[in-house]
Amino acid sequence: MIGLSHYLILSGLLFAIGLVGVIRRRNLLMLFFATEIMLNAANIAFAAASYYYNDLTGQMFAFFIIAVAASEVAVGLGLLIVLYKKFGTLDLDDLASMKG
Amino acid sequence: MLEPISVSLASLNLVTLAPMLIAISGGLIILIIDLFKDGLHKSLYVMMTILVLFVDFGSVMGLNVNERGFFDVMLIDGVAIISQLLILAASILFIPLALTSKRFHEYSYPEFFALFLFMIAGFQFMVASDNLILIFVGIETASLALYTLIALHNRNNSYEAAVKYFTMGALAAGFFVMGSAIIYALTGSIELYQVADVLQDRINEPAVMGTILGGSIFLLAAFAFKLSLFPFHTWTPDVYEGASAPLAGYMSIVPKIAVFVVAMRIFGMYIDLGVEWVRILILILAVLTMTLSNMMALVQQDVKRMLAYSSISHAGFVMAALALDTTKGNTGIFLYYGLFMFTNLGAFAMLWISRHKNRIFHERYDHPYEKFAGLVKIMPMGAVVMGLFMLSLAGVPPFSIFWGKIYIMSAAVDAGYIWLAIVMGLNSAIAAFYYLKLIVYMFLYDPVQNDNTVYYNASRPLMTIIGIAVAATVGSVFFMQPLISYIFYMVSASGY
Amino acid sequence: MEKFVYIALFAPLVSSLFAALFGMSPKKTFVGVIASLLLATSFVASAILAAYVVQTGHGIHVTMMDWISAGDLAIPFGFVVDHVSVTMMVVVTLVSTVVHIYSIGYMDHDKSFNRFFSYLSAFVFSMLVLVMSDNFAGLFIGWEGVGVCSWLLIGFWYHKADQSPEVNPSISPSWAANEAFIVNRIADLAMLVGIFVLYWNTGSLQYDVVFAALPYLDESILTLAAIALFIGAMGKSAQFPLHTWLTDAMEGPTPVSALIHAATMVTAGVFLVIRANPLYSMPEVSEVSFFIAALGTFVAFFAASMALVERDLKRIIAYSTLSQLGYMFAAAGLGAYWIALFHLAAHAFFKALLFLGAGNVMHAMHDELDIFKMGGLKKVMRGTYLYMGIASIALAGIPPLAGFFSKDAIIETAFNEGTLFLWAMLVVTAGMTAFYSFRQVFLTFDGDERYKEFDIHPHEMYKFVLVAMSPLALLAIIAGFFQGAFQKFVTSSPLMPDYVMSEHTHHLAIYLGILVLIFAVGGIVLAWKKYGNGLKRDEKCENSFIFQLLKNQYYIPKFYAEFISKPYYLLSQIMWKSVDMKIVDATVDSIAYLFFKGGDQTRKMQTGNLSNYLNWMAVGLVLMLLVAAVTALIA
Amino acid sequence: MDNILSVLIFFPAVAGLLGFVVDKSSARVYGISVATVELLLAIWLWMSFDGTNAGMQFVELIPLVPDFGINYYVGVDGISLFIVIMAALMTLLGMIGMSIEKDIKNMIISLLFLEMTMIGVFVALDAIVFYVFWELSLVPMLYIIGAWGGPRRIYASIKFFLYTFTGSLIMLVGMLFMAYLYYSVSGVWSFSITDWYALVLPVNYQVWLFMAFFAGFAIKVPMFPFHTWLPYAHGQAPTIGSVILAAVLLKMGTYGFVRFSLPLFPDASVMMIPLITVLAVIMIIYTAMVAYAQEDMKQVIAYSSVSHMGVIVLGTFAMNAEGISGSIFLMLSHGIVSGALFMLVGVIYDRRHTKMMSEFGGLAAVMPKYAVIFGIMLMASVGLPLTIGFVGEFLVLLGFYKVSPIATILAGTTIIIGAIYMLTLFKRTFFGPITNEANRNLPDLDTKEMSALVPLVLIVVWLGVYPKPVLEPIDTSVKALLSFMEEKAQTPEAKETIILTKQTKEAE
Amino acid sequence: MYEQIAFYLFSVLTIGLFLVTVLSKNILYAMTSLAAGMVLISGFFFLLEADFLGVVQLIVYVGAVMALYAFAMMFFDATRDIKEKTTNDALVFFLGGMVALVLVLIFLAPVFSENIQAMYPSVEGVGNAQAVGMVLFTKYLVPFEVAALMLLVAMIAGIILAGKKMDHSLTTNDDKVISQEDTK
Repeated sequence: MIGLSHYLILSGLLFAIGLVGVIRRRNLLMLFFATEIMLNAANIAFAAASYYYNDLTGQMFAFFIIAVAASEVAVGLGLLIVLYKKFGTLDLDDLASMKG
Repeated sequence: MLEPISVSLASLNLVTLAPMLIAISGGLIILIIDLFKDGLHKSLYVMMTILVLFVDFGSVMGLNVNERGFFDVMLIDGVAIISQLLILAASILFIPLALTSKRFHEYSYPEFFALFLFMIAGFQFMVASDNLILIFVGIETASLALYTLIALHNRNNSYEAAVKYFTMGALAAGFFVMGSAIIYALTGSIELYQVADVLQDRINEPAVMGTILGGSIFLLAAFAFKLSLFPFHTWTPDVYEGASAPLAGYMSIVPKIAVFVVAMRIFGMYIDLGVEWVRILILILAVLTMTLSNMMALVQQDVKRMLAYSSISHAGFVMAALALDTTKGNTGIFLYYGLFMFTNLGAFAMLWISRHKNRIFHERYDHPYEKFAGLVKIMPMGAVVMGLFMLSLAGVPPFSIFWGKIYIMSAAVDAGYIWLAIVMGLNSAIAAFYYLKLIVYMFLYDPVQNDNTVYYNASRPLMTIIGIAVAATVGSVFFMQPLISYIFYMVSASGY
Repeated sequence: MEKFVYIALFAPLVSSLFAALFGMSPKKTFVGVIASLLLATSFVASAILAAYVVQTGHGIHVTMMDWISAGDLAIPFGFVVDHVSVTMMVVVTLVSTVVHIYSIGYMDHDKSFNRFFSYLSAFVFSMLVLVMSDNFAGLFIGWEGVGVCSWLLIGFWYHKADQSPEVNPSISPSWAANEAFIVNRIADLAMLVGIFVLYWNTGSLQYDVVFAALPYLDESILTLAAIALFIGAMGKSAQFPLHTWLTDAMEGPTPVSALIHAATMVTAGVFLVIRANPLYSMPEVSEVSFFIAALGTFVAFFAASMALVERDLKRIIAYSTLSQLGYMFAAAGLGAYWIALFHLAAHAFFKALLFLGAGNVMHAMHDELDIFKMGGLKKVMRGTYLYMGIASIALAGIPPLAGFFSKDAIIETAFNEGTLFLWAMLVVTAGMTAFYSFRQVFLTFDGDERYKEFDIHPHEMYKFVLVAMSPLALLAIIAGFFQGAFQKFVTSSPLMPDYVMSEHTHHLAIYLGILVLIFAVGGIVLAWKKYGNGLKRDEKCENSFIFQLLKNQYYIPKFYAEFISKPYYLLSQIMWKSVDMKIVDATVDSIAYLFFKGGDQTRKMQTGNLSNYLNWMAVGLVLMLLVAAVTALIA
Repeated sequence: MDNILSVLIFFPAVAGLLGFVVDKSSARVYGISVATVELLLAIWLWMSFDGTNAGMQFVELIPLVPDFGINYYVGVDGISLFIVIMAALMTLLGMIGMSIEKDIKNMIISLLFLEMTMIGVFVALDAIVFYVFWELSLVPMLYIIGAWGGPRRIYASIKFFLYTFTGSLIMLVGMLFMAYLYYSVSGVWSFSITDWYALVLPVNYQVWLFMAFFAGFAIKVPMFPFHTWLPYAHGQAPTIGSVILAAVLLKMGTYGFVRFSLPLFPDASVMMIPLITVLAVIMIIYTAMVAYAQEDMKQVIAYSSVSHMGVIVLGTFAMNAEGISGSIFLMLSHGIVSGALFMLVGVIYDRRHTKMMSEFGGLAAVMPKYAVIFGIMLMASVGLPLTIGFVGEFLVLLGFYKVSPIATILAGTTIIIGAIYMLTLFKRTFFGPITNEANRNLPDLDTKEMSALVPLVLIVVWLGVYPKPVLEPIDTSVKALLSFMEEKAQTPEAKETIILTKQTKEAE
Repeated sequence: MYEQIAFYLFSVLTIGLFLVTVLSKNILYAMTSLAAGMVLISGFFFLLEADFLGVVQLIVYVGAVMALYAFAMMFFDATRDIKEKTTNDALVFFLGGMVALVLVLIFLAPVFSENIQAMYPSVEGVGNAQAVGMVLFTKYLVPFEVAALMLLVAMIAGIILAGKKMDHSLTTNDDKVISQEDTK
């Protein structure tokens, strides 16, 4: 029988994959993909817990996470466009004028 | 089939929503005005924003303590009220800094002011709820607006700052939702009072201890990012440097107040439950933050960056108070930020006044120390005022932050954490060095010869704001009593 | 009578302040005259007081005002004029008056004439405070006061440059002044300790209270107090090993040497022992008293030995002073306080006379002091020759001059106490004394006129100066006859124990006296043989070890310089440059540097690269999660 | 006028603020007038002070933050009265003798603010008010050293600030803990020292609190090994800065011992005597040696200051009226004398722009008045009887002899080694032939300098001959302090060490 | 049984696809696999009887977000292989591995508890969409509206950030230049 833990472990693994993406990626666009993975990992955990507790709150949370993800994409892409216009690149290694 | 639900309007307690609604509608009105007429002067929007915030402030003042509204999603306790008041007060004080004599990009957008108000609404939602969903949505609303405001300064540094902030913020959001998911998986609830109840039962199951801690740590990481605690603080100096000075000053206060409220709600719960490791971790983070950021601030060449590190350090200081989880400690948080607000406002406003369009004194920095060399000879009052702010930041009595410092240190002592109080004291001493460095530059060095005046960007509204900041910084002792008693009352009424 | 106490005490102060008014102006003779008159007034008042004490047999005790009162301590400015102090007062004021008058002549050409009188009168005031005070703290005021005046006066010719010790053993007046002050301070510390001991055990510093409480004190306390006070006395009276300053003090103007470093100040130590005789007479401290006597005897011999080879006129007299102080301590240590006091007084007269005479010589010789360069001066300086002759005879202890009576009594005491070794030493010393004093007289006044080689044209001192010296000469001659009267007078004081020779000694007294006399005359004869007909230098003798040892003052100054002064300076340098700067201060700075360096290192994490920042966040999360996992596993 | 203390505190501050308006050319006269009025007020305070009353007088209490127990609470007793007067006096005389021309207005304003803080520290009866003034005093001093100092002035001023700031922050923790203890016993927050006095603490708490306060005070005094900021500060500071620093600011530390450490922690104070003794004796001997090694006149006096402060600290812990009264009196005398000595060094520095002893020699012939005053101050410094320096030193050593004879003898060497470095200084500077032609035609003291120095000479002699008017009120308060400590002490050692005077015992 | 098969199948697929997203050098592959992974996640939602959520996931993620990314990709001309300096792989996999390990450890615990009473239980016989609607528009109306505000913010942000006005910075240009431009 698939229990809550199965889903949670899956969620954890996906989260770890997302984290790997975030720390590994240098291209900002692809980095954003990785953050989406992390949010989705949490969504699975919410949906699973919601299912096993027979409680709708988890689905609510997942719903709002999706909304947030969408908004973030909008703002994030807006920022990337500005950035791309000025710098002509999305590589974050080129984005280190402020340090120290 | 579902039964139709009848909800009485009274039970919704809509008044709890009033403050946020005011802010939102203010933002909408600005958008609408812009729709009808282009090219209105920024002063109009500044004043409108102030008015909206003023009304908002009034409506918050009118709230009753310890009420819930809207299916218990809204929680108006004392902490929520105080934090909203502080947020609004800070906002009212910061927004006039838009009225510079020189033009800067962001203020040419009416949307700037709308976003500003939406951001405030986001913060207000955040603090006025113990529902993790609303907290999350509030945080994100505010953050998204804030990222945009930073980027609107429209120069290379500000994009870089916005992108850095945004990306790290996205990661932190990931941490937050993961932490919430764990909490939900453990308790079947995302409302903190419920969570606390359930955890109270489950805390004795040794098997889930790791899970409980794990959840708290994801949340801690998320909040540590927002509060800029080590090692999640790395965005702070860069973002402050990239953002305009008023916004940097604003960021060092308002988001932190909001996040502190949430952190207080969440970690206060954990500590109350007896999860001692949360307290220990917070203390470790706080001490590391104070010390390391102080050390980094020592070696900065730019005043704004130095102030960025200093605000990290102050956040660490306050975070330590949070770990105490006593009424006095929590009172200290608000008191500290209430006082820090004025001084930091003043300091950043002084930087803003001295901001040039292009960097004259240093190829990278807007505000290198050299810029302020011999200020006392160029503009004595300016130097004295800036000196006052620096002394206050350093915790020299009787200026405002000193009172916050002793209150928090006293709270630490009361809670039995004398070592913590000593660490705080020693850190203040380290910090004094870099504040002094600026004073030394201003008072003891000779001016670097330069044709441009330092006060390039000064205007009467800015001067007024600085005047207010000076008055509050110097005269703090006279309003300490009402401030402490009010905050203490509010915090203890909320049960923290 | 109280007003005479105040007149006696404050006339010198007034004189000093008056002279100080003109301290920075050019010479004004009237300053000296008025100062001398005021001193004379003081002398007259002292004499009246002395007469009063003689008549009534009891002293006068006045309390002027409170000085220090804190806690239980209450120190007044109180003055007591009793048998002992009135004796001292008379001696001091008399010699002072003479010296003041003398100085008018002696300092004639000095541009700091006025300043000199100011210092000199200030000294007399301090000395009077010292002797008149009714408590130890008041004594200490005077004690330090005379110290300062001595510092000022030794260093009076401050403008002279330092010389190497080979050229001038005293280096320079300012150096000698500092040496005197500092050495005295060493002793003063001990004296303070003595005062503290007495205060904490008797609850007061008043003489009468302290002395009354003595019988109730422990032996250890008494011993400690006695030793501490005596060390204090050793400094002021230049007893071994604190004696070096006295000969160096001869850098000061000669009247100063006469007044301070012969007649009065240096005898303060003896006065202290006499004053504190109830303490030193306690049977519990007999060892200390004996030590005092032994040390005194030793110093008497030791100083006399150095005088044998000295060439500097004033230094010879200084050694003789040292030697005579040894005699006084010997007497005081053996319990013969009145004899000590008597010798003190007698010595004051003839030694002052001797010094003033030396001053005349110096004046005549244009500040030349090497007796090897003098000779035959009696032709040009008859008066001075006479005076110095009288003084030397008195010093040598030839009857019927004062020195014989007083010194003989001391030697007799040593015999009487059964301390035959001391007695023998003192007798031998008496012979040495006679030798060196006449060596000096002969070399100066007799023989060939060596000064001519140096193109010096000596001349006699002013008449009035010579006249002014006459009282001293007179007293040097006749003082001895008053020995009995003096004994009767002084010992009538309740605080002054009598000392009488035992029957046995009394019988032998005449033989003992003759023995001493033989030694004295022997010394004189020897001196005449060697030096009576001019200077004959004996290379072999002068190069012998003993001669060199004596000439170099037993190498003691050298020892002090090499093993105390220099190491102290070097140690100070090390303390400053190595310890203070390199350790203490560097530690503080390195802590600050550590933070600074730490900041430099820590800021490296702030690379500016977003990817690193995200890594840091991940690292932070992982670390915290690990903490959670570990704690959960433990739980 | 019951609120004279507030007037005393805030008059200079208000004057300082108004001083911004005064024109630069007249700033000096303005400053001197204000300081004169302040001194007159201080003397008035003395005149209306009741010397027989051991308690606090002219008490004012205005609640500031009642919830947190912070009050504006000031008062004066025999212990603080004269330090207040001295602070006012030294400020005035310092201003009169000041030779600074550059930015004179800023200097005057800084001095006036400094005066406020100095007086505030000594009359504060609330720990927080005390702390406020204590810390605030650093700021004008930082500016004075940093703006008018020598070549390394910035290093020196920052070192001064940070060092003392660090120590006092630890003291602040101690104060907060003390307040907490008071709260946990009484249920009320209070930072009033007089309230705290009533608190009898367990001995181990006392020890920790003592150490916390010690950190603040010891650095300020400054005690070995925390003293190294002082030579830099003095060495680099302008004359006026050194004068105020030596005369008044250092006294804050020793005053703190008397006001806080002794009455609050009698048992711990007694327990700590060995430690304090060792440090103080090291301070006395070691810094005196270091002073002897100096080449710079000002450094000699700076190190001598440390050495003398060692004697003061020692007296404070004598635990008998003689020692403590002496110690307080010595604070005054050291203030006057070292202030005067720094002024004197300043005089020569103004003329020659060097302070190296090797540059001088034979000055006595060129500048006789200067030499006389220097000589008097030198003698006062080495503790000559009938000068102000003796009374305190004598009483301190006398008092401490009861505690430890050996330590007293070691400490007593101050009269020897003090004489060594001071006389060496004097000899090298004033005696001997004039070797440096630059010195041959130096002008003697002018009217300005004379009018600053002569009053000090008069005080040195007056209080040396007749210290009673000052010593008596001090002694009265000290006796009360001691009997209070004795009553409060718990350990038998403390009861034994604290010695009451016979009068006090009889009164009981 | 079918549930188990579906779970494991979907799990392996999602993990695999997301790994491609994270590790692939080609942005197109990455995006495609991300989209596919999102679809599979909606599969989980359907498995978990969260039908409405599944649908939203499909519409919002696969429909809207992915479309946005696709446009962005075109805008940035990023279809070619991306050259990235990769972070030290050991660090990356250590951190990822540790997080995964700890999370697995955390979730291996008996997280589920029978004692917990659902606050908003799904009612028998009521469709998921209806039940969600019921809760969303009562209890979660405020967050819902705030989400709306958030979207508004995002929209404004997107518009002004991508807008033309950002091309000329008032911040760096001299005021005189700006006013000249204004008068034009």
